[in-house]
Order: sequence, then C-alpha cells, then structure tokens
Amino acid sequence: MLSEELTQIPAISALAESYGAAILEGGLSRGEAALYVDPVRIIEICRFLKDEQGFSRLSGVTAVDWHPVEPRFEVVYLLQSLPAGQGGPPQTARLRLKCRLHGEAPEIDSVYGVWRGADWYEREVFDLFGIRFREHPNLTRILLPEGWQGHPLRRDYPKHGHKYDYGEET
Amino acid sequence: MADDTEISSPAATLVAEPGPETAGRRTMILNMGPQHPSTHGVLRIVLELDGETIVKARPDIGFLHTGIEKECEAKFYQQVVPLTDRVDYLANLSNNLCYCLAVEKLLGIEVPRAAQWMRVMLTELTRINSHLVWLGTHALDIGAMTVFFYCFRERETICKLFEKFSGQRMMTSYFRIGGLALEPPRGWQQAAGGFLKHFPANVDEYEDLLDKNPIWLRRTQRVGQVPLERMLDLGVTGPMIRAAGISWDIRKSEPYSGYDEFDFEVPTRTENDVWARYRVRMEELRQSWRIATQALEGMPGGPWMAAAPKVVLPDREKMKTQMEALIYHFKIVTEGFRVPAGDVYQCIESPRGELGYYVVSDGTSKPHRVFMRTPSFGNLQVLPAMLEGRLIADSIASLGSVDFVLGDVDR
Amino acid sequence: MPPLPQTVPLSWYLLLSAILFGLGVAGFLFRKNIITVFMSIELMLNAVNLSFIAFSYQFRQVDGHIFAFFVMVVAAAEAAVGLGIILTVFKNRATLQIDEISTLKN
Amino acid sequence: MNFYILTLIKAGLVAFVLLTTAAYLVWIERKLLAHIQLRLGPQRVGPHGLLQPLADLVKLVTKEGLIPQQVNKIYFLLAPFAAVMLALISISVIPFGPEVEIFGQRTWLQLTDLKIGVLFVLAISSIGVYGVALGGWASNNKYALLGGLRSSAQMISYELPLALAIAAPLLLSNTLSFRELVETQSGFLGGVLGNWNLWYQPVSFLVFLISAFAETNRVPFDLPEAENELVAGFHTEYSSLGFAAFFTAEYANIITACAVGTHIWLGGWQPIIAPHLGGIWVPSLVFAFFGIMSLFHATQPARRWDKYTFPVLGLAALGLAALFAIPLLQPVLVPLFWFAAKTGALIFLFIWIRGTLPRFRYDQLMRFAWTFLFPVALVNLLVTGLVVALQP
Amino acid sequence: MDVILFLIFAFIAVASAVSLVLQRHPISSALSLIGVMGALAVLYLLLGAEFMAAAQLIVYAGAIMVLFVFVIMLLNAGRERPSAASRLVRWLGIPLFTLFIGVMAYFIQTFFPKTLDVSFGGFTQGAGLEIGRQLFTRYLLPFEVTSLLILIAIIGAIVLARKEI
Repeated sequence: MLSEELTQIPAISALAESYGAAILEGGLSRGEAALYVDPVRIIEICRFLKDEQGFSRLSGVTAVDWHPVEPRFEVVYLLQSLPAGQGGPPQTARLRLKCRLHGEAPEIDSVYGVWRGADWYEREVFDLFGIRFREHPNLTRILLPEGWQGHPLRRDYPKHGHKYDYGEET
Repeated sequence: MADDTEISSPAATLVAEPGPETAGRRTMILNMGPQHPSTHGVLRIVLELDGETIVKARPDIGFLHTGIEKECEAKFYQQVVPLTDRVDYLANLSNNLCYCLAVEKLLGIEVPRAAQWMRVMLTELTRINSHLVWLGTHALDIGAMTVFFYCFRERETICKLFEKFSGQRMMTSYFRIGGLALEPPRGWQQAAGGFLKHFPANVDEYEDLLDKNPIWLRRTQRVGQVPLERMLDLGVTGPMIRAAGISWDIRKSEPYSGYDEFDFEVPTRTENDVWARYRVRMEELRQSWRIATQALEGMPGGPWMAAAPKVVLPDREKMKTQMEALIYHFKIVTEGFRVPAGDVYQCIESPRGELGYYVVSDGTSKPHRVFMRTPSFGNLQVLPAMLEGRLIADSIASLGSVDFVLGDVDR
Repeated sequence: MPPLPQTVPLSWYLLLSAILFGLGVAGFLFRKNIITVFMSIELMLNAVNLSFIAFSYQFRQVDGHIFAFFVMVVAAAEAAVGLGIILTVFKNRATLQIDEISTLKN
Repeated sequence: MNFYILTLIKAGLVAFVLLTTAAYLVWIERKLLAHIQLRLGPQRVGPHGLLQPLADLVKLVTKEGLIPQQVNKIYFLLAPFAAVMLALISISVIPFGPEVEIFGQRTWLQLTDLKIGVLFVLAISSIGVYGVALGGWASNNKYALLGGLRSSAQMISYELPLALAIAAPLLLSNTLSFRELVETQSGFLGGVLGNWNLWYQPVSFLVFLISAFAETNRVPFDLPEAENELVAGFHTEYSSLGFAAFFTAEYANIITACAVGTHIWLGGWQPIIAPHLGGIWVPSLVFAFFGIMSLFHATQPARRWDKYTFPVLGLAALGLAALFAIPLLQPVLVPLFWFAAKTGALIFLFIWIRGTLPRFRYDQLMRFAWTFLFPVALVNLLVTGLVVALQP
Repeated sequence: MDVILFLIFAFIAVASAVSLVLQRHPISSALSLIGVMGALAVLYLLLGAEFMAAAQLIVYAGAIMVLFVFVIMLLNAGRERPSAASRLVRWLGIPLFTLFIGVMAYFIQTFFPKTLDVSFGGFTQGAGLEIGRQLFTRYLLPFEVTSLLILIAIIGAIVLARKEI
C-alpha cells in the first residue's frame, strides 16, 4: 500500500515493518514524504521514529481543518532527523506524520513525552483548533486570552470574528 | 509623623507565604513584563524569586497575537506576502522568501537565477540587519550603551538600502511568488557595494568594545547554559543550537535559492552559553557579509521574474501592447491564481533559526492553511530551563541571547 | 521666664542623657516588635555615650570619647549578630512579635 | 554680623552654582555620550541644545507629580527630599580655592572649614543611602524594592574600601581638613610637576575612583537603577519633582565625589605646572586656544546655526582668556580654574566610562568589593602606615 | 547661641526618641532613631567631640541603622500588634518614667552644680589626634580586644546568615 519510492526511504520501510498496520496511507510529493498514521498509536510511532530512526527533532505540530469533510481535522507532525554528516553539516531528513481526527470532540495523545518541544505547539493547536491532547501537562490556551470563545483557526470560525460578521465572506 | 497609611502590602513582600512547590522556602512572585524594557516587546515572564534567584520561570505569550495564519486563509496567494513581513518584523525578507519558496514549490515554478541571487543577497542583508538589532539591544540589556548606537548606525544604512529597493524600510515585501516585486533600482550595486565595503571594519569595531571587556565576559560566560540534549528535545534551532556545538544550518543541509553555489562557513561554538551565542552571531555577521559580497559580485544577468504568465504579473510594457498580458493581469489581480492541491513544508535558515512555512492548498486561489513554524516560538520554550536557578540579572542576559521577536512568537 | 544662660550647664546634657535613657528603657519594655526592642537598646547606648562625652568635656580629657568609641564598636558587633539572629528567627517562626517567640522549642 | 552675611552670600552662591552645574552636567553628559556614540545629542533647545537643562527643568516641574495609590505617602515624599538635601550638604565643607581678597574682605572660597572635613563628607555620604533605600521601600513596588535593597547593600559594601582608600593619603598629609590637605600638596616635584598625593598613592586613588562609581550608582555599578533589569530601580514610581530631585542628587553626588578626589589626590587648586614655567598662563592659553578654534570653525560652519554660535562662543572664550590674564584677578581665578579643570576631568572620566562599559551583575559587584577592592585598600593602607611610621 | 543650638537639638533628640517609642511601624521607629543620632552628633560637636560626631554618623547612622532598615525592608516587617498586657503597662509606665527622670534630675543637680558650663570651643582635643594617641597607647589592649570582638561578631553573623540552621 505504500508506494515504491516511499519504501526506499529506510526510516519509512522500517516503520512499515514494525507498525505496518498503523500506517494508513502515504505519499511522496515534491520530494516530501508524508504518512497518515493511526491516531491511537501516535505515541508508539513517534517514539519508534525518535529512538530507532534518529528523528530527534520535532519541528512543529500543527493541524489542518477540512471543515465540511469528515474526518475533519488533520494533526500534522513535522519531524526531522539530524544524523552527523561525513565531515560536514548534518544530513537532515524530514518526515510528516498526519493523523485524521473526527470533528466531534477531537482528541489525540500528546507527544510531549517523546519530545518536550511539543509542549507549546500542542497548546497552540488546542488553542486555535480545539483539539485536545491527552496527557499534556498543561493544556491551556497559549496565544489567546483565557476566556476566549471558540477556536479561530477552525474553518467555520468567521474570518472577521463573531462581532463583525457581515455575511459576505466566509 | 502620623502613621496612618498601611505600609506592608503583598506587593512589597520579599518574603511571601511558602508555596507548595517550594515548601519551606519563602519566595516572591515578580511579574516581568509584558511592559518591561528587557523583554523586547510584550513578553511576560512570571518569575518566582528567592531573593534574587529565580526559582521558577513561566513565560506567558500571546500579547501580540494578530491571527496572521487565519488572515492568510482569506487572502489570495500573492496577497499573503505582505502579511509575512509582519511575522518577524526584523527578518521580513526571510519570511517573504520562505513563503514564496513554499508556494513556488507547490506551483512547480523555477525562479530565474538572477532573482535567486538577488534574494540571497537581500536575505543575507536582512540577517545582518537582524543580528545588528540583536547585538545592539543585547548589549544595551547588559548595560553597554554605545554598542547599541554603533549597531543602529549600520542598520540605518541597511534600512536605507531596503528603502531603495522596495520603497519601505522595514516592511519591504520585496519578494514575489516567481521572483522580485520590482526591478532593482538604478545604482543598487553601488549602494549595496558601498555598505558591504565598510562592514567588516564595523564588526571589528563592535568586537573591540565587547570581546575583551572583562565585565562583558563575566556577564556572558557560563550564563544561560542548557544541556544540549534538552535543547534538541525542545526543538531549539539557529545560532542557539550552533553555539551548543551542532553545525546545523539549513542553508548547508537543505540548500534553497541557490545557496549551494556560495562559499561560506557555519560558525559553531561548544560552550553553549550567552558568550558562545554572541560569538556565533558575530561570526555569522561576517559570513553573511561574505555571501552578500559574493552575490553582489557574481550577480548573474537575466530576468528578475519567472516565466510563468499565469502567476507572475506581466510587464507594464507588455500589458499595454498585448491583449493576453492584460487578461492575465486582470485575472491575477482580481481572482488570484490557482495553486494545485497538496501541501509543502519549506524551511529556511532565518536569522533566528529554522523558519518553516507549511502551506496547504485545496486547489483554489486562496491558501487553505498556512502554518508558520517560526524560530522564536520554538526557541522561547527553552526559557524555563535557561532561567531557573539563575539570578535576575542573568535572566536578562539569557533572554537577550535567545534573540526572539515577539511578532515571530505570537504571529 | 528667667533669661536663658549664655552657656549650657553640663547638667542639661546629663539630664538629656537620662531622658533618652529612660525613653530607651520604656521602648525596651513596651514594644513588642523584636527589631524595635533592639533599636531601643541602641537608644540607651546612645544616651550613655552622650554622658561619656559630656564628662569628657568636664574633665577636659578624651578618655570619655574613647569609651564612647568602644561602645560604638560593641554596638556595631551587636547589630551584626543580633540582626542575624532576628533573620534566623524570622525564617523559622515567621513572626517578629516578641511575645510569640517565647519558647525555645519550635 | 559680617560673618553671617558673608556666609549666607557664599551659601547661596554655592547652592546656585552647584545646582546649575548639576543641571548642566546632564547636558554635558548627554552631549559627551552622544559624541561617543556618533550622535549629536540635544540640538533643538537653544544653540547646541544649551537651553536643554532649562527645558528639562520646566518639563519636570510642570509635569503632574504622580503619587501612586499603594505608596506610603510620607516616606515617598521624604525620600527624594532627603536624597537631594544630603547631596547638597556635603559640598559645604569642600573648598574651591585658597583664601582670597574680594572687595577688601579676606575670605576662603569655601563655606566652612571643618577640622574633620573629610570625615564629614564620609559621614554624609554614608547617610545618603537612606534616600535611595527609603524611596525604593516606600514605592511599594517590587522593582523599586529590589533596587532599594541592592543599593543599600552596595553602598554599605563600597563605603569600606572608599574610607580605607581615603585614609592612606590622609596618613601622608596628616590632617582631616580639606584646606590643609591641599596645602600639604603645594610645591612642585623637581620644580616642575605638582607635588600631588596621586604620585605617592596611585593605588588608593584607583580604589577611591572605583568605589566612588559605586557610591554614586554609576555605570558599571548602576545596579540600583539598572533599567534593563529593574525597570528604573528605586525611582520607578517617581515622576515630576521627585524624579528631578533624585536626578539632581545623583549629579550633585558625582560633583562632590570628584571634588573630594581632586582635593585628596590631585592637589586641589594647586596648578599642575610650576608658575615659573608659565603655569599661571595655562588657563589663558587654554581659553585662547579654544576661542581661536571656535572662530576657525565658524568660518566653515557644519550647520546653519554654527555661523552665529561659534563666533559668540569663540569671543566669549577669548574674553575669558583675557580675564585670566589680568594680574589682579589671577590669584582668585587661576586656583578656581585648576580646581574646576581637575574636577571636570574626573567627571569626564565618569561619563566616558558610562559610554564604554557594560554593567556588573549583582553578585559579581559584591564579590568585587569584598574580595578585591577591600583587600587592596587594606594592604595599601598597611604599607602606607608602615612607610610613614618608619620614616624618621 | 550655644543654648539655642542645644535646646533645638535636644528637643529634636527627645522628640525623635519619643517617636521611636510610640511609632507603630518599625521603619518609622528606625528613622526616628536616626533622627536621635543626628541630633546627638550635633550635640557632640557642641561638646567639642568632632571625631565622635563624625563616627556617630558614619558608624551609627551610616552603617548600623542602614543594617536595621535593610532588615526591616527585607522582612517587610509590618505594623506591630498591640498585645493585651500593654495597656496596664502603659498606665504604670508613665508615672514610673516620670519618677525615674525626677530621681535622675535630683541626683544630677546634687552632684553637678550649675557652675560647670559648656561653651562651644572650650574643649578642642576631640578632633582625632588626641583620640588616636590615647587609643594606641593607653588603651591599646582594649582596642585589640575589640578587634577580636569584631572578628567574633563577623564569624557569628556569617554562621547565622548561612541558609540551613
């Protein structure tokens, strides 16, 4: 089910070997590898990628909202490995993990335990998309004020805000 | 002396009730920011102090959140460029560049070599600009006032240079999807060359003031250290991680915009303290100067815009003579251009570290989602690890060494 | 009202010293704050110093000055140690009220 | 009664001159710093911003004096008053020149001479900390409190090396009166150079200078008001006159410290060069040179205003040069010139350092005082004492 | 002139001392004490004790009291709470105090007849020279012993200031 080019990447083939069932879909477009994985097993996969495959860095965590479509949310993990190059700068490899989540009370496990750097990114996603990260140590709003209503980066959140919705643009 | 006013109030308490985390120790909560001279904008840090030692530091961000990512969803692709300026207002061209590269990748457009080189030259000037502001404010934080003015003297030249190119000193928006917004102005070589000619001497001047200054050394050496593993774990990038000994620079490891054609080095240090970050950035000033000089001297000829009529606005001249050009112009301006569906993550080395734009297209003329992986946001997470157990004065030096821009953090 | 004398009788100085000393005693006895009690002691020492210096004037010798000087030195040493003790006590008991620090046991 | 009138006139004169100097010191500092930093500094108010202090004064006085809700009002208002008062008191024992005859009255260019003048200045400066500490505490603001605490600890610590540093040259001069101190430094080494304590006591002079920086809260020891850490330190909550008072106090303290340094180490109003080598003409020459330079620059004005200001300045300087050349006035003016020149040089050093050095960290500052300055001053004092004792 | 100066500063001293006893806030008490010390320094000057006056300001007002103020600020010592017993003490206290002063005044008047006058400038040896000479000759042993005392005090203060006790 993974394409030929994808399995040539060692990290992905190793992942497919160990967690084949959890990889739902994969693609390589414009030279960038992206995998859709089972949200339930995200921690295991991340830990595997970090510990065994050298993806020591998490560049960021974000989400995409495909509003009318279900499953609505896509949580995107931007991973990067930093193995030392031969006498030069590190050769980096990048990998995108995506998890699809349903719009009703979206929830996923936090990868804070794998990369500490996920802390603020997950809080940001929670703040702007309303996706809950289980086991996150401090899942509170980070950019918006505590009492803010709604999650602005959702597609159904009006672009002009609630107060100034003139109904022309959506 | 009548003593009717109540003097003791919680605000003046150095010795507060023992908190749960610090059982037995008496601490004071100090609210540093959002208005504080050394938080470089509107960062708020809640410090728990034991005397002048920081027991706990909790950064609080979001005071400058303007919802740029949301705004992008309402704009045509080319209209997003001016928004990216406002993200990191000290490295606006880096943001322009990163966004343009991402969309160009989605579109599959090849940018002409001349435009690439010009982009490289200007982004390196941006890096110099940003590092100068950093050095000036950082030195001012530690109390060296004069360095600030010296740095801003050169920054002024760069700003004037930018104004020459784009008509704007800070919010240049000079790069466009497919190339440059305007043709470079007449006499730009002399203007840029004049600046680059004197710049190395200026860097020496800054170093004269700081490098051997015992007070500066005492204030920066062995201050703000964080274990390397912790830094990697937290996703720290840029000069911060290079000062910790990892020679990772995206310009080298994942070259973009023709950086592989330039000869430069990635300065690293191993001390991983404020001093090392200072040294790394000073070296980067020199390397940026090298790149910019190379770009200026070897600037190839040729067009400044990609040959992609559906994306790039046509020449003024052509517009007046060719019907087709006029139609394209009309269509691009009124309804934008369509971008094939898909997603890309493009990252570049901004002055602060890894700057990445994750652009998702649904096939329409407006981006479905633009996620900005900004370096300051990632780097700022290191603050608690850096500040806790240190003195207030060290916190100032450490904060400065992170070199964050609040616009970049809050977006 | 009798006219003011041209010079100050020495006894006035001594009386002033006595008044200050008495006030110091009063502060020592009345006040509850340990720091204020300590300051009252300093006031008494000052009063004594005044007497010393007045006597020194009377005998036209500097010995009184030297005694006052020693008193000052002792007061400085006492302040250093005493305030150290107060800091420690406050750290352990979180109070400066002297009647609340009545037991040696915590 | 003549004595009282004369003293009153002198007190008024000294207070006026000191306050004006303090105000103009701000202007001088801004100008100097600006030129160190390749700027022009104040330019708008008056030619070369010369009326800037006046404008500042008007601004500060007419500004609303804000008293925040949470402060302790009495001490909040008392603190700047105490600071400026203590700063002005200590100048009263500092002489500006020798005994002179003005309108047939022989008088000292000094308010009063205490036999223990040096101790008096030390005493007042040691009390000076209350203004800062009290202001920081009464503001009821955490930054201000930290600033106040820092400054009290800092000033107690630096008081010690300061006193020890002053003690060493006192051993040489064997007096505590400023007047006699300067007189013991009269005469010329080898008939050429002023016989100053500086040549015998360079170490103590350095220790004194460093401690004076700390005592007056100047860079690199300006931690009590370190704006980058503590916003504005102890005067965070002060505005209008309260702020102006603290400011004036700071500058008056600098002047006092520099004057003390001048008297103890630099020979007070004694000339640098012996009179027979033309020492008496030095002021005239300096002013004449300055005037000619100004006139020369007026021929090539860099700015529009310079066409008018430089000739005025040049003529004024030439006039001063002529004034200093009048033999009748020389006994009064030349000592004054030397005193002002030496004090001014020290003040220039203060400003120069501010333009150059970063700030210490708090613990480094304390460690510097206790582990370096204090032992150095102590050893210097011991050595001096030994030498003085062993001399026949 | 002497009398006027004496009366002014004696009044300041007594008023400050009364304020010290009656103020409820330690900072006010401390400042009152500084007032007492300042007034006493002037009185010392009148008595010809110039050195002691300066020392009074430097050591007492400039060092010891700064320490007091520092500690009060550090601990943010609040206003004192009057305790139950104090009212009784106050009723008894004022008569006792008056009695004490009265007895003292009686003794002073008895032992020191009015002929002993103090005039400014009547005693000129207090300017440091004589004090130094006496201190390092006749009182050398006590002087050295006090230095030992100070050493002990320093050690004691350091031990007390250490965190864990």
